[in-house]
Amino acid sequence: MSVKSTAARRTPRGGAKRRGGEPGLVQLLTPEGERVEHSEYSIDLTPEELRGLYRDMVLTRRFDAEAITLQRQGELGLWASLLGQEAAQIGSGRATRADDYVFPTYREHGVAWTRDVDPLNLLGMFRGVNNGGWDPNENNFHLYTIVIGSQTLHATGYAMGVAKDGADSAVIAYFGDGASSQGDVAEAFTFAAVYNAPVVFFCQNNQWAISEPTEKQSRVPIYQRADGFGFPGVRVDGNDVLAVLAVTRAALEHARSGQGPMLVEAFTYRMGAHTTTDDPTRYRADEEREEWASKDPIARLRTYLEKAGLADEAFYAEIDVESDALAKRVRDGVRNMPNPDVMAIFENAYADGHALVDEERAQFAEYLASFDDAGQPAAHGKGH
Amino acid sequence: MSVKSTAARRTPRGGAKRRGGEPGLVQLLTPEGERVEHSEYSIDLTPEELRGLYRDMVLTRRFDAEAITLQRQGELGLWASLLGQEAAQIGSGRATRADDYVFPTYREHGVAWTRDVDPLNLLGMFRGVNNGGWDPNENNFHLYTIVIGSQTLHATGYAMGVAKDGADSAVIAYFGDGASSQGDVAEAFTFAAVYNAPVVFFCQNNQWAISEPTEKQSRVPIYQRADGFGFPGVRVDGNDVLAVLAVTRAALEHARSGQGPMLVEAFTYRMGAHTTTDDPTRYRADEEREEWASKDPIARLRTYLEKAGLADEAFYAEIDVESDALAKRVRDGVRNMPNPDVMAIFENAYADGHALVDEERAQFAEYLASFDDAGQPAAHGKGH
Amino acid sequence: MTQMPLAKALNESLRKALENDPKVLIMGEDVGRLGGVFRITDGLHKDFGEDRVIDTPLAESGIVGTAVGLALRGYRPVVEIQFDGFVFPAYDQIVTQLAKMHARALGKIKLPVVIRIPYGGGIGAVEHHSESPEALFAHVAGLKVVSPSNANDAYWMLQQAIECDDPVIFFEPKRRYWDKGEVDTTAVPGDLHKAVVVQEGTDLTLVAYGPMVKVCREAAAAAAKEGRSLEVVDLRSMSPIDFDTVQASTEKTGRLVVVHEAPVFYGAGAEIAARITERSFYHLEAPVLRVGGFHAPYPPARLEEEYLPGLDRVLDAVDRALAF
Amino acid sequence: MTQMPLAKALNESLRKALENDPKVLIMGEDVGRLGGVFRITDGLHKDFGEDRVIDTPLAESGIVGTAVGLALRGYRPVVEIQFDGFVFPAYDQIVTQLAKMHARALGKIKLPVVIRIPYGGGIGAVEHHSESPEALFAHVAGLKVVSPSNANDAYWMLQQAIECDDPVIFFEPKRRYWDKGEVDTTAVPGDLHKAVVVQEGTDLTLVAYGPMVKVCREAAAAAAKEGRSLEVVDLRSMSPIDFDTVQASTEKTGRLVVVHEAPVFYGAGAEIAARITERSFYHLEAPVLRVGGFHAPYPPARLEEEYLPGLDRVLDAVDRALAF
Ligand SMILES: Cc1ncc(C[n+]2csc(CCOP(=O)(O)OP(=O)(O)O)c2C)c(N)n1
Ligand SMILES: Cc1ncc(C[n+]2csc(CCOP(=O)(O)OP(=O)(O)O)c2C)c(N)n1
Ligand SMILES: [Mg+2]
Ligand SMILES: [Mg+2]
Repeated sequence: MSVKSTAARRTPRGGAKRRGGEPGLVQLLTPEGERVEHSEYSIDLTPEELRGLYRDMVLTRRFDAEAITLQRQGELGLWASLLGQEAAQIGSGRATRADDYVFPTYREHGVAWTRDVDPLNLLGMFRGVNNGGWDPNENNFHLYTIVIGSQTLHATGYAMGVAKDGADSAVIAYFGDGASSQGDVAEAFTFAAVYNAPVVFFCQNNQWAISEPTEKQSRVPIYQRADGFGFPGVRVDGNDVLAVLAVTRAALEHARSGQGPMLVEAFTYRMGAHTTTDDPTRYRADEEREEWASKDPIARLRTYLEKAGLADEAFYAEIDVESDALAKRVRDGVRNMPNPDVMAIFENAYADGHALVDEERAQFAEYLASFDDAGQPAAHGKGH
Repeated sequence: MSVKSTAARRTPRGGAKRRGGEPGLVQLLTPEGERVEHSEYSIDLTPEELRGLYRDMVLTRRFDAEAITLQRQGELGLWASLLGQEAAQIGSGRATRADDYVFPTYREHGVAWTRDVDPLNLLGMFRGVNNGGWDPNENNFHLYTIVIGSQTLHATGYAMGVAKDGADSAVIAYFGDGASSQGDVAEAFTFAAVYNAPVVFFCQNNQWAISEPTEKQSRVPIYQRADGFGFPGVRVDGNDVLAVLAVTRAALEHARSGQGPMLVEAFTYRMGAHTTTDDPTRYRADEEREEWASKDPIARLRTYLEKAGLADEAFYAEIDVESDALAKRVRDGVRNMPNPDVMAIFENAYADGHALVDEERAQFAEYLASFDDAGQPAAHGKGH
Repeated sequence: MTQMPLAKALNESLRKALENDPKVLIMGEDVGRLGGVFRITDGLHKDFGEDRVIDTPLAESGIVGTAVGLALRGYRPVVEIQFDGFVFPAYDQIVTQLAKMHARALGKIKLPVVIRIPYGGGIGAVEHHSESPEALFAHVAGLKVVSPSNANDAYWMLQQAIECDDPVIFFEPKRRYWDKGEVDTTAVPGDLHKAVVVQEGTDLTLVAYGPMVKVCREAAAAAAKEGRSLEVVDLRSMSPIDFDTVQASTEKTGRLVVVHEAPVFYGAGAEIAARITERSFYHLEAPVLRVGGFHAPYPPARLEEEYLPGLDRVLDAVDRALAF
Repeated sequence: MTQMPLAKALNESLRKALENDPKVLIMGEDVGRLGGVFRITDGLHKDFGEDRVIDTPLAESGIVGTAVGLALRGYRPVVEIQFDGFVFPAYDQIVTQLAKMHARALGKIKLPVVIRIPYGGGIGAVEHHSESPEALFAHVAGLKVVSPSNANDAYWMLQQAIECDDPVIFFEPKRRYWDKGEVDTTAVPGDLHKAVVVQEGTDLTLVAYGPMVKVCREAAAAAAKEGRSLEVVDLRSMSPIDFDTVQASTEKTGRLVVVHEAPVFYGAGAEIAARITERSFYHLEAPVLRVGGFHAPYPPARLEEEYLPGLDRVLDAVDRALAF
């Protein structure tokens, strides 16, 4: 693809954003559940679609709560909760098409849900039975990436490949406010712009990188980062599932239609701890959390559904039943998750094999066998 | 320093730039040698100062030409010519104060000149007798950095230290258009903005990164990169020494006065090869070079000096004499540059020593001595 | 003499360094209000302020790169990398800049930067949180690489690393953070790079560092019950390596087993085996054996107990060495 | 059979790969119109277009990171790193992503990415242009590391690396680029990771790879004049290492000297010495000796002739080994 020609193909929207300066949040549903309009982004959903978004968010939150409980019970070693970010994840995930490709961080449980990834798949790495292990190509949902920012380059490369293939699908890369400081993310912006790759950079600004507030990463809103790389950036109310859906749809369409990358900053809040090992009381005030509780993404949509009379009691009751069923399935699934066989240590280090791995595998098997022969158990708790 | 407070201290100039979009080049002297005014940047120099800038540029170019010759003669292993970038380097270098600190790439021979760095110091690494070797603190001019982009972080850290010390000096970091793609440069922007460090990022956009034109690095002008990090960026005619001086002075003053970082993009052109090992005919058209020859920074200033009658023949004649003297000094200096002693291999790997280095040094000395004993010379050309 | 966990000894050591030298700075992700994810910098932000205990943007190359700049300005930055697996974004700045700049300047500038890295497994963590990359730094000239195995060494070696005018990669055995030990804050410490015989023995020498020293001492105790006398050497420094102490012990016992968590392939054990074999060829009753990680990515937590070299694997190597 | 320089053999190999498989891509700085600073990709941009021979932005992490993404999309990127010293900005993507992603996915995805790195000294270059960092990759599980020593291997090993479904770090001996050799484009090549005895001998085994193979053959020739019969093994692969071939040769000659440009400390020689000593303890008449770089930054060009291990230093080690 010629850079010059693509560089020319800059959209009015992009241009508008660039001239526009700080336009404030794109919002279609206020914290009070009022439906409002926006000059550039609109959406028109059927009652069923609206109920679907509500259901997605409730089930995702329930799954997340169950995972926290399982961690407390020792069934999981760690959990990174998405509490508070349901709208940002469901809204953006539901904007993707089956043939789009998603590159998540380690917190995109809601996006995974929209991609029909079995929730149990997500729990393996947190239980410590694997480091991911699902097939990314089954749902076009890449493995969770822990090293901050790395996946934005993978997404960009994948999108470069999509363009080479002449496909009309798009790629979406998730990252956080903290990740915006990583050199890899800036390099991803550069590559995406230069090759006009069909990738949407979706930043969930939950305002915290573990204990560091966003001003330790940037002194201006993160969406503004895009302009200087030559593509549009937009900030959306990340707790407004309708606005997130509308903006992400537009961004993906922007990418699909050959107009190149776009940056979406979903302004949201991490309601819980960074992970189950974190203690937020050490670094942030409760007031902040309470203030954001009033902007809850689920309560907001429910208020709207109720005011607009788009769902009846039966609907909510049914979701409760579904939630309990999901929770039980997750609970049982995790508890019954088998530990990997010890020899799995040597599997999949290489696709085409490696002589040393084979040698070490054989030696270790022999070593383990020596215990059985002698009838003495391996000294557990101390390791082999 | 509190990030919040500093984040607030954003300048109107910065704001103006951010709202302004593409304002075109800041120019005070046209290619035809016409003196023009600019709304935001002005300069008022004495005839002597103007002659000084001319002299700097001519001597720098002569030094550069001499180095190319020395490379052809085999006295240098390599040379990175600054031909065409004299105004960008002399203008910005002359804007610095003695107590400011400079972090160059490998091409800032003109900046070094303005810092009173002995030109011979610059030649050591190109001759292959050392990897730099001068004392950066003697002229507040750091060692040449070859790994693209790295020095922008060193400059930012140094500037953070300046701020901690409460000093009112500033730091300037040089980098190229190609370097603008490196993650390190983006991270330097982030750190400088977050800590409001007194550093000026000076990008010499000479439009080529070896064989790659700038559109392989960015599809928008590089100065625009700054806004999204929260500090002002400005593009200046890099072949206009007056504009470069004015803009860099303003940027350094911006930094010194506690307003934080600023990005200056000097739009110029690499008239020669990337280095003496490069062959530009493989990737760029002669027309381009010729077009830029008409914008030559030295000819431009000379035209102005002559039109304005600010210098007489004696002045030019004197510079010719100076140039020849400089060239001779460089020639003789390089030819007489001694090769380092072989045992220098083991020096300065550590400041506090390292047992293994001591052991290897002793063994190697013994090994070398063994030749003398046997009276046989070391097998040169093959290495030891 | 006071009892404290290794983590607390590091905290006290940093506090002392901040008190002793106004040029000492602490930088890293979450080292401020939070006190670091392992609380090694707990309370320092409160007592020394954000100008000296600096929460940085989330960018390791930026952290080390700006630390280099601060060192050039006369500061002595002590950088925290949150976990072993996250040092790699900074690897370029460490290898091409931090390690080489002193030589590049022919000694005219110094880079007193300490990079603290909690390393190793055994804490049931997710990927990238349990690695032992020390060989990747020890191979690089210009760096010094050390690792304490106990609270007292943690306290003193960190002081010495901070006082050192060379860049020091300081590997902290994270699974030993909570192990208590005597710390003598008044003692005069030995050379930072000197290995120490922590257990006298006559039949075979075990060399280890960081988290594996404890395992080797346990192995020696277990072996003693079977009437085998193992000498245990705490290497403490992986660059430089105190080969003299290892050689002396090996020539005394005639047998050497090197133990580390890091993968054996191209690991520290290879360097020690090669050099000691060259120095003590005729003294060795058996080849130097190595116990360590396999040539595979660090496994998921549920397998690390089997993966990590423990008592049994060390004793198995001892048996094999003694069988020669 | 045609005579060509090693550089040309690489160029022909890349051309063949581009022709054989539409999924093969070439990426890097200046690999397009310029054909790379060493002209290894000369003419490929012209013949295959900018969609397959891609000039990238100046960002190594970005190059490798996007190559990973392209591989996930089904492509087979062949990445060029311009010089050895510039691979480090990409080190994080190589070590934490490229090397581990196949295992992270429990084998469900493959990462067929080749990273070509011109390495080593001897060309009179400035800093960062003469390094030998192979050990820093060989220590990392998930990567394969190879280096050809001659034109025919350059041609075939690069083909095999590109066909391999694992990431391969392909080290090119830059000072041998201009050395001519026979290339048999019709031959059926052996295993990519098999070491080859390139010179039969009986008194001592020299093991080397890449640029040092030539030096070792010269040393063997010189030794022959003194009536000493040296066997020379071209290792070809630093991960995995064909220990069987090295062991067989060592047990035949009883003596082993490993030679490489990279610093000896924590280098490939250490791994080979440790493992062969363990395997062949009773066959060794002398300790395995190592010849290589010193523990110091690569020196300025005017010193590299003295720094680089040459004929004399190899023969000195041979003398020392034979003196045992
Ligand atoms: C390269 C790297 N450095 C450090 C870490 C440790 N770490 C894990 S999550 C995190 C904070 C990430 O913040 P953000 O990007 O905002 O994402 P969030 O956790 O808020 O979703 C850090 C520092 C890491 N995983 N990778
Ligand atoms: C990290 C790194 N990658 C690659 C190189 C090789 N290299 C040297 S100069 C150069 C181009 C630099 O272009 P630019 O930043 O525009 O500076 P200029 O040479 O034009 O002054 C490249 C790719 C390097 N020195 N460092
Ligand atoms: Mg966050
Ligand atoms: Mg340039």
